[in-house]
Amino acid sequence: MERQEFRLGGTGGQGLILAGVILAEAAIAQGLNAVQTQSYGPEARGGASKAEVIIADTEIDYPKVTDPDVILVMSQEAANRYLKGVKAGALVIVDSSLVKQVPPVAGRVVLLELTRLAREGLGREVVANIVALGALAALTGTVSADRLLEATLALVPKGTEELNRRAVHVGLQAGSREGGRV
Amino acid sequence: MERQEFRLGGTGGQGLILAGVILAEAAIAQGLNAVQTQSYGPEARGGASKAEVIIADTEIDYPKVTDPDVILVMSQEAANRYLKGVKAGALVIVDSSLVKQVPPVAGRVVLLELTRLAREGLGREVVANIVALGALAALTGTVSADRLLEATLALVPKGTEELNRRAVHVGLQAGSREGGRV
Amino acid sequence: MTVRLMQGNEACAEGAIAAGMRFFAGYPITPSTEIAEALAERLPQVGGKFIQMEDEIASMAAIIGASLAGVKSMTATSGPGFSLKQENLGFASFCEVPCVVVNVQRAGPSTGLPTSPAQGDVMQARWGTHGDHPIIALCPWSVREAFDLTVESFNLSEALRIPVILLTDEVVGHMRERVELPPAGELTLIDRKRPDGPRESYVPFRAGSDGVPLMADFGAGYRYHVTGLTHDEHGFPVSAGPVAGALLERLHAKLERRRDDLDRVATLEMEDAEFAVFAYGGAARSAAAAVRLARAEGLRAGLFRPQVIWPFPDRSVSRLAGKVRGVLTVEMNLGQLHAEVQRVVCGRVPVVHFGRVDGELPSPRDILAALKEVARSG
Amino acid sequence: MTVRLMQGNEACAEGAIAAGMRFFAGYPITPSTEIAEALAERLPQVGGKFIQMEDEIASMAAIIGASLAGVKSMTATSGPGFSLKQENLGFASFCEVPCVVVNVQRAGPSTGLPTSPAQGDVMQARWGTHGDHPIIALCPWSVREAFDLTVESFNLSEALRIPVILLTDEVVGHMRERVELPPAGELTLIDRKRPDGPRESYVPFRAGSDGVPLMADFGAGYRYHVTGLTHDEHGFPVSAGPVAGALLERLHAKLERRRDDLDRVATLEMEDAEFAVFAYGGAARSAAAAVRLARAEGLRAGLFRPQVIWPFPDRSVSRLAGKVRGVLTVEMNLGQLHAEVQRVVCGRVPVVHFGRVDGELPSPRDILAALKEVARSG
Amino acid sequence: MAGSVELDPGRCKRCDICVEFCPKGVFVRDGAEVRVARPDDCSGCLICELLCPDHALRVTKGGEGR
Amino acid sequence: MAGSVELDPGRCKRCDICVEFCPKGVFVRDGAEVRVARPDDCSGCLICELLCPDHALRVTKGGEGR
Amino acid sequence: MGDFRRLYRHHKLPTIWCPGCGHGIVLGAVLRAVDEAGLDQDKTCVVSGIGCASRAPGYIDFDTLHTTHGRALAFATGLKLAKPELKVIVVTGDGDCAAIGGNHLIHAARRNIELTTVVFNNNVYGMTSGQYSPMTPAGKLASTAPYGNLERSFDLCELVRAAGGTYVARSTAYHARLLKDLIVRGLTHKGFAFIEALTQCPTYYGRRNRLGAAPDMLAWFKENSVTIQAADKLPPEQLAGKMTLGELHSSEAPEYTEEYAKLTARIRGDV
Amino acid sequence: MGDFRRLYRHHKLPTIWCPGCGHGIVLGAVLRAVDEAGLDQDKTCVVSGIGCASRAPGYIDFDTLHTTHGRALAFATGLKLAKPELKVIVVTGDGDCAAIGGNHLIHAARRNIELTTVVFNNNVYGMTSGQYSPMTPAGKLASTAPYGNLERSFDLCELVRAAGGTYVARSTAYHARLLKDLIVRGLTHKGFAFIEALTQCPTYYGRRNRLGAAPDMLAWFKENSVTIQAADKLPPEQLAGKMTLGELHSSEAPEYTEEYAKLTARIRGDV
Ligand SMILES: Cc1ncc(C[n+]2csc(CCOP(=O)(O)OP(=O)(O)O)c2C)c(N)n1
Ligand SMILES: Cc1ncc(C[n+]2csc(CCOP(=O)(O)OP(=O)(O)O)c2C)c(N)n1
Ligand code: SF4
Ligand code: SF4
Ligand code: SF4
Ligand code: SF4
Ligand code: SF4
Ligand code: SF4
Ligand SMILES: [Mg+2]
Ligand SMILES: [Mg+2]
Repeated sequence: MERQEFRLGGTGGQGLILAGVILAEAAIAQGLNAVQTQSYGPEARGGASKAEVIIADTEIDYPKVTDPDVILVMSQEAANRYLKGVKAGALVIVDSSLVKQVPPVAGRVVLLELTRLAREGLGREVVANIVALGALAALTGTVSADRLLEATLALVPKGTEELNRRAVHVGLQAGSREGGRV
Repeated sequence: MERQEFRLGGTGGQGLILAGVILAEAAIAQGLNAVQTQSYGPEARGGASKAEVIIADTEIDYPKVTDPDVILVMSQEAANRYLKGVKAGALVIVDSSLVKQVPPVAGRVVLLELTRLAREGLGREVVANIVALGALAALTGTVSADRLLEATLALVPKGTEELNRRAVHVGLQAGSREGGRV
Repeated sequence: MTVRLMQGNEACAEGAIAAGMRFFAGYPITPSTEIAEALAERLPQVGGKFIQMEDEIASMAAIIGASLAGVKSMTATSGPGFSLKQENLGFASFCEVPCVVVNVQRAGPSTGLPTSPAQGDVMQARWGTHGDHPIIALCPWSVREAFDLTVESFNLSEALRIPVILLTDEVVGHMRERVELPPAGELTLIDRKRPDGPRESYVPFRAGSDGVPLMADFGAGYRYHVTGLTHDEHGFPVSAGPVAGALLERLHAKLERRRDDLDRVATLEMEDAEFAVFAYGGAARSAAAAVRLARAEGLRAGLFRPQVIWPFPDRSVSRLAGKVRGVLTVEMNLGQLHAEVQRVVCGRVPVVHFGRVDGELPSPRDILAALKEVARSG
Repeated sequence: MTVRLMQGNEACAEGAIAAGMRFFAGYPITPSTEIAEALAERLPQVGGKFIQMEDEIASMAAIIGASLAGVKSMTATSGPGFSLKQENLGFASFCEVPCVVVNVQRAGPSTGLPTSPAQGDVMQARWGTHGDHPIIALCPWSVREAFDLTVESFNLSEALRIPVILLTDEVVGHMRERVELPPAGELTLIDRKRPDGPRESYVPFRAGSDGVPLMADFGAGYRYHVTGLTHDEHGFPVSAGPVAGALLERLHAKLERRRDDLDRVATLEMEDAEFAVFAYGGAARSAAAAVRLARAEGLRAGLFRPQVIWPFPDRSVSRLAGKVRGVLTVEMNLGQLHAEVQRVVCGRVPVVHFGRVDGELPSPRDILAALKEVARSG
Repeated sequence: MAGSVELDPGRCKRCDICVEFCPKGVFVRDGAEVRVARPDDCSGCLICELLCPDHALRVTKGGEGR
Repeated sequence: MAGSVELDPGRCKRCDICVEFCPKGVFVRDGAEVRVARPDDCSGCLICELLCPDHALRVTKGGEGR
Repeated sequence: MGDFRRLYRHHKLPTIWCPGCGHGIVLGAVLRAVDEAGLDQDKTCVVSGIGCASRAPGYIDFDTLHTTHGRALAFATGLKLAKPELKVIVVTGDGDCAAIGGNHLIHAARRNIELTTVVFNNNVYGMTSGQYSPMTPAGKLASTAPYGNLERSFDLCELVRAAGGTYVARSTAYHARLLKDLIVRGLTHKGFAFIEALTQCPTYYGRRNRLGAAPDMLAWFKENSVTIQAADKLPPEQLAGKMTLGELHSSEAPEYTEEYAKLTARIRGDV
Repeated sequence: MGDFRRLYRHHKLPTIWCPGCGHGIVLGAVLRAVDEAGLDQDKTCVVSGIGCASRAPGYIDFDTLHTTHGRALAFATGLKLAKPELKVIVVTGDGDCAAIGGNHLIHAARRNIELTTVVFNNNVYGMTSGQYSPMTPAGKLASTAPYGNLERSFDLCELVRAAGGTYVARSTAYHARLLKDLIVRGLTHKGFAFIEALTQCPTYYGRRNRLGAAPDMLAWFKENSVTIQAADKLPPEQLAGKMTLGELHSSEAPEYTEEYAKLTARIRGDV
């Protein structure tokens, strides 16, 4: 497998860093190599939040994403910032319950109401990040549904396993509906 | 005038650093160049105390005494430490009320009961340093009696001028009795 | 051992525990805090002690106190806290108290960019405290190496009775990577040498043939004195003079005689390299990628990556100067080790600096461009 | 003005007052305390403020606060206190707050030999705080120069909005010498440039053509923000990226563009010298005597004495390397500026170090012996 | 003594403090938003303004504003 | 209950504390020295030993020492 | 007394603070107090250290100084002494002023230098994501106290009083009006004035200790405190575990910069 | 209980202290107390900072640690927590513990960690030749207060109590026996024990303020202090300006290293 670059952007509190960690764990469980990094806005508190994951079956030197293959944006600000210059052929997943204006992009754009799905389908907005992961797995096939589920359950807070299991499934379904590979 | 090196050694509290400063001030008032330095024992408190003065009519680069022309010792420890290797021709002034054993030295040794003179002649042991200066001035002629007296009065604590004036005179006399040049 | 995703800071905490560290005192600061947080949880589990002190000065003091009690000790911080630790770090160096100080570098000066990487504390790691003191500093470039070099920091610290600085950066500290940690039994661990003779014959600061004195635990009955004043072999204050000079010289000789062992450089594609990229820590990740890009374009480049940066690997760098046609130094600073490379290379080949101080990791492409520039002129 | 015997520390205090310093905050420490003591007496007489703070960290903080109020400010300390001041010194450098920090060096590391001289904090003066920060450091060698360079420290600090370190040592600080001070009216004094336009057009960290922004006093109605976070021209925090990088680059460019002016070296007998003794501060006194001894023996030696040591006088040293057959560096440390000289000389002529770290001033005879050695091999 | 309250949605961070502490129930939580639902019930007591952490509320005492 | 007191001149720094505070006047200042002048008057009260800053005095309670 | 709203730097809002963070409430009280006390905006400086609380000066329109962690009072001391005609306000966090900055706090109190200090006490290090502070009660959870805090917390007001502070008061974010009143009195006090403002950090302290959302934490302040006036009338059993709010201490003592001015006048023969 | 004299490092005597310096009296009281409390010499460590007072450990025969200025309590905290079976005594000066070290003092008190702290308070920085300290009374002269000290001094005992110290006592060099008794009690106290020992610096504080020689200064202590027991019986006018000596505060609270031990036992399932 070639080096694949993922960028997950949104705001602090949405759990995107956790999502990145789960994605990387799932990849490792699948026998791949993975590096996860993150960055914050000017402040530690609030503001923009970004997680990046690189997955490959070789050594990963440079740990940052330069030319993402997959981009998830979960805020308008993230959409404005990260969709510029996206390469043709990239997959762009947009949480359309939060992003109202999608800038023009070269890649394949998939609009999903992730936050609404979480709030209305699962009763808790906070699992939108996990819904997003499910969709991303379905759409890319980089990690399998099983590994993703295992990694999720291992990393979410105790007592929230059932909620998150459902969130993964909601995401997988949403992704599949959009032509996911799983 | 050639570079002349003075070393004044004793214990903390005897006022030898003040004596060094007065000597240097007197030299400057006389139009000479002077550098005064000092050193302490391992501690800032108590223990040995040493003041050095270099007087010359040229620039003084190296500010420390290497080969003293005049040595004053006011404690047994100072005598033991500073009289080793004194050059022939050096003048060695010993406070014989405090130094009981004078090690063999190459220089010219003058024994004076400086502390006793201060205690008994002036009623205050603390002015032994000034008595010593008077003697030193008389014995070396490097600074004149007038300049020495002026410098002393300018530098001693207010209210002690009279006592110190007498101390200078007691010293000058003691020095002259031993063949001083003044 | 199992393969897992681990953060650099966590690997450092685990490495410390694997090395036998059982006392940690710290004060939170981004981007090092995860080390303290991991150890707050882990240390009580293994019978160790974790304490959050009132500031970094106190943290540094506390680990010295703990180390004197015989316990391997560590603290972790970042720029501003590292500046505050300097006075007591000097005490540890001068009194030969083993301990490990982790500095996860962030962009400075001052409060700077707390969540962004930099390598601006490299010279400070060498010269941050007053007086001529000896020090060792190591720079890991990966999560696995954060673990390994933490263990090695303790080993060097104990063997040489010297504080060791593990100088990581926000990239390595916050990055999560796939790692496979060595089983506990496979690690070589070094403990300080302790006296076992009678109290009367123990001279606490008299060195053996390796230049390192035996170190008694406080409470072990040796009843000796430790002071930050210049001291004699018995540990008591002395004045200026030969004994004072001898102490300083012995402290530096401890490292000097180990100079070869401490000259630790990892390389990549250096066998036939015509141009070397000199880089360490997080920046070396970019440099490695740049080397691969260069090779792909037919440029014979290699990566020269010191793992121990202090003492500076003079010998290896000097040999390097004899082998390549040019050196590109890549750092997230304005050229701190660059000046050292220049000093050692001594004009034999061109040494060019590529620095970045805007809080971002240099990109492989930018490094490649700089490398081509070196190749063109070299 | 009258000729008098004056101590180096006193000359520093008087120099500061002559330069217009009206705020001093300090914490006592040997061998710098006489500066504080003199100013405790003198400042109230001239309408200035003296405060003894609870520690050195607070002292450094207080002078920054006072300087922001528009008052020229200073602190004085020695090794251990200098280590403690580092964090806030970085703040002053990064926020461009003019101030002068005097370090009267004593022998270290740690508590060391509090009453003995050394030059062990030379590299610390450059690199003691975290992050890549710019700094200026001056080294006087005499009582008169302690006065002059204190005045100059304020001038540079105000002109460039940068903290300046006056790096003296116990020899210069405690020595009393005959001095003739210049009449107050004859001194050239520089004050920071202040804005006088309307508040709306004041951009507190936007630099003019000299790279130095105008500085408003707190309380003057400009109502601006000062932060140790990486900031934009308006003084407010920014993220990693070009603005962050630009700030750091401007801060260094301030000095870079003045590099020639800051390259200040005094010489003695250098006109026809074949061998140079590189020395500064107290050690240069011995070096000067050694040069005279050498000349007396027919050896064509000269003294090369930088007065500004940071930024390092690269240009002068480089020219020197082209002129002489060898350089002997004399320092009361293990070779701190020696390494800089090596870097700049770059192998063109031999550079040999003569260091002394036992708390004693090197003797002219020992230096002469070392110089002859250089001459023999050079 | 009635009051009137304005909410600046650009500043509001939807913390629900005003919703919980307004004695008159003037505010409501509406999905992701906090809104002034019953403006006319406002008594001008200022509690919401004092407790809003984000300077998003402005209360005008009866008469003053309108 | 009598006592006996020894003064170690190698440690004594001649501060006069014992001279001033011994209730029995056992010590005297003698030029540059401090001496035990009236050893037999010592009551063994220990005051001098407790107040000597230089560990130069040793009091033995009556009977114990002699 | 104008509109306190003019005192914000509006173009810097919204703050970086989390939704529901009490710091914004305390800052509002500070600005209302500045306005009510009738301070000259151009002659008022606000100094802080490092932490979420210490970001406050960035949002308000004075000469503002965001210094290093724990050192605000030391910077402020220099500023005030150098130019005593300035009104200097210090805003700080519990970590900033009670942990690393504890020494400067007690010494500023001892000197009785006229600095009005408002500590935003949220019982946690917010900025660095939730470690315990010297104000975290024993037993509470924090990221560095995963098994419950083993340390005891300070009674900061008591500490400042014992150190020599001449005006000491406490309120909470819930009691915002009282808080404002206390700050007004602090601002007009001659000497070191210290106001402890209890405030909520829902993100770390609240979440980890399951104290609910911001409104719940505010309600907790309401239920677990009494004013000093009320406390005087209540039986001890009803006071147990409650915080006392109000002006806890007020006394007169020479103010440092005034003493300095007198000294200067004396020496220079102006008097 | 043996002869306390065995606890000196005799080959290191005489001390560097000036003639008449009260530090030697206080040190004598410490050693008598250690002896009387029956401490194991091999398991007792003495930690100090920097200053004349802090030179004390060099003269006594334990594991001794002479650290950096102001930091003794922080070093001691690490030592004690790492090896709680050690008895750790801290000796420090007023500058060392109340000026630069004030923060470590209040935090050690807050944690209630078992360290017996004896401060040799001579109201001055002796080692550096007589600058004022936070314990120099207002108005007194010092080398950095040539016009009289403008600052107020701490009531250190009150400060430590307010910070959480559970044993707080005061005596003077003149009251050497009381001092010894108070240290004995401090040594057996479970928790942070703080003993302020007023002592004379004839060389700087005494000379500059014309307080006479060492015996005069000791006499001053005698005349200007009352024990807390006596104070209870005296009318206020007779108490004015007098220092109160004795055990000023003693209470029980969880000791930090014991709490830590309990935590470890709990987590590791030993209990
Ligand atoms: C010298 C130094 N140490 C540590 C830090 C990291 N740090 C930043 S803010 C903070 C704690 C802030 O706590 P508090 O003052 O209570 O403010 P809050 O964020 O809770 O409002 C710490 C430890 C730092 N910036 N500088
Ligand atoms: C960091 C630091 N600052 C300052 C000093 C200088 N210094 C040494 S001792 C001392 C004061 C000591 O006063 P105190 O603790 O009261 O002890 P005393 O000498 O009066 O017994 C000072 C300021 C130092 N050694 N280290
Ligand atoms: S209190 Fe303020 S920020 Fe919170 S919901 Fe209401 S208006 Fe919005
Ligand atoms: S002013 Fe009072 S009544 Fe009106 S909205 Fe605010 S809280 Fe409700
Ligand atoms: S008290 Fe001790 S030191 Fe002082 S004079 Fe008496 S014996 Fe000597
Ligand atoms: S024991 Fe008492 S009576 Fe005897 S010498 Fe000492 S003080 Fe005097
Ligand atoms: S972390 Fe806590 S203190 Fe900081 S902004 Fe968020 S809620 Fe406020
Ligand atoms: S200076 Fe003062 S405190 Fe220091 S030894 Fe002398 S008398 Fe004692
Ligand atoms: Mg807080
Ligand atoms: Mg003292």
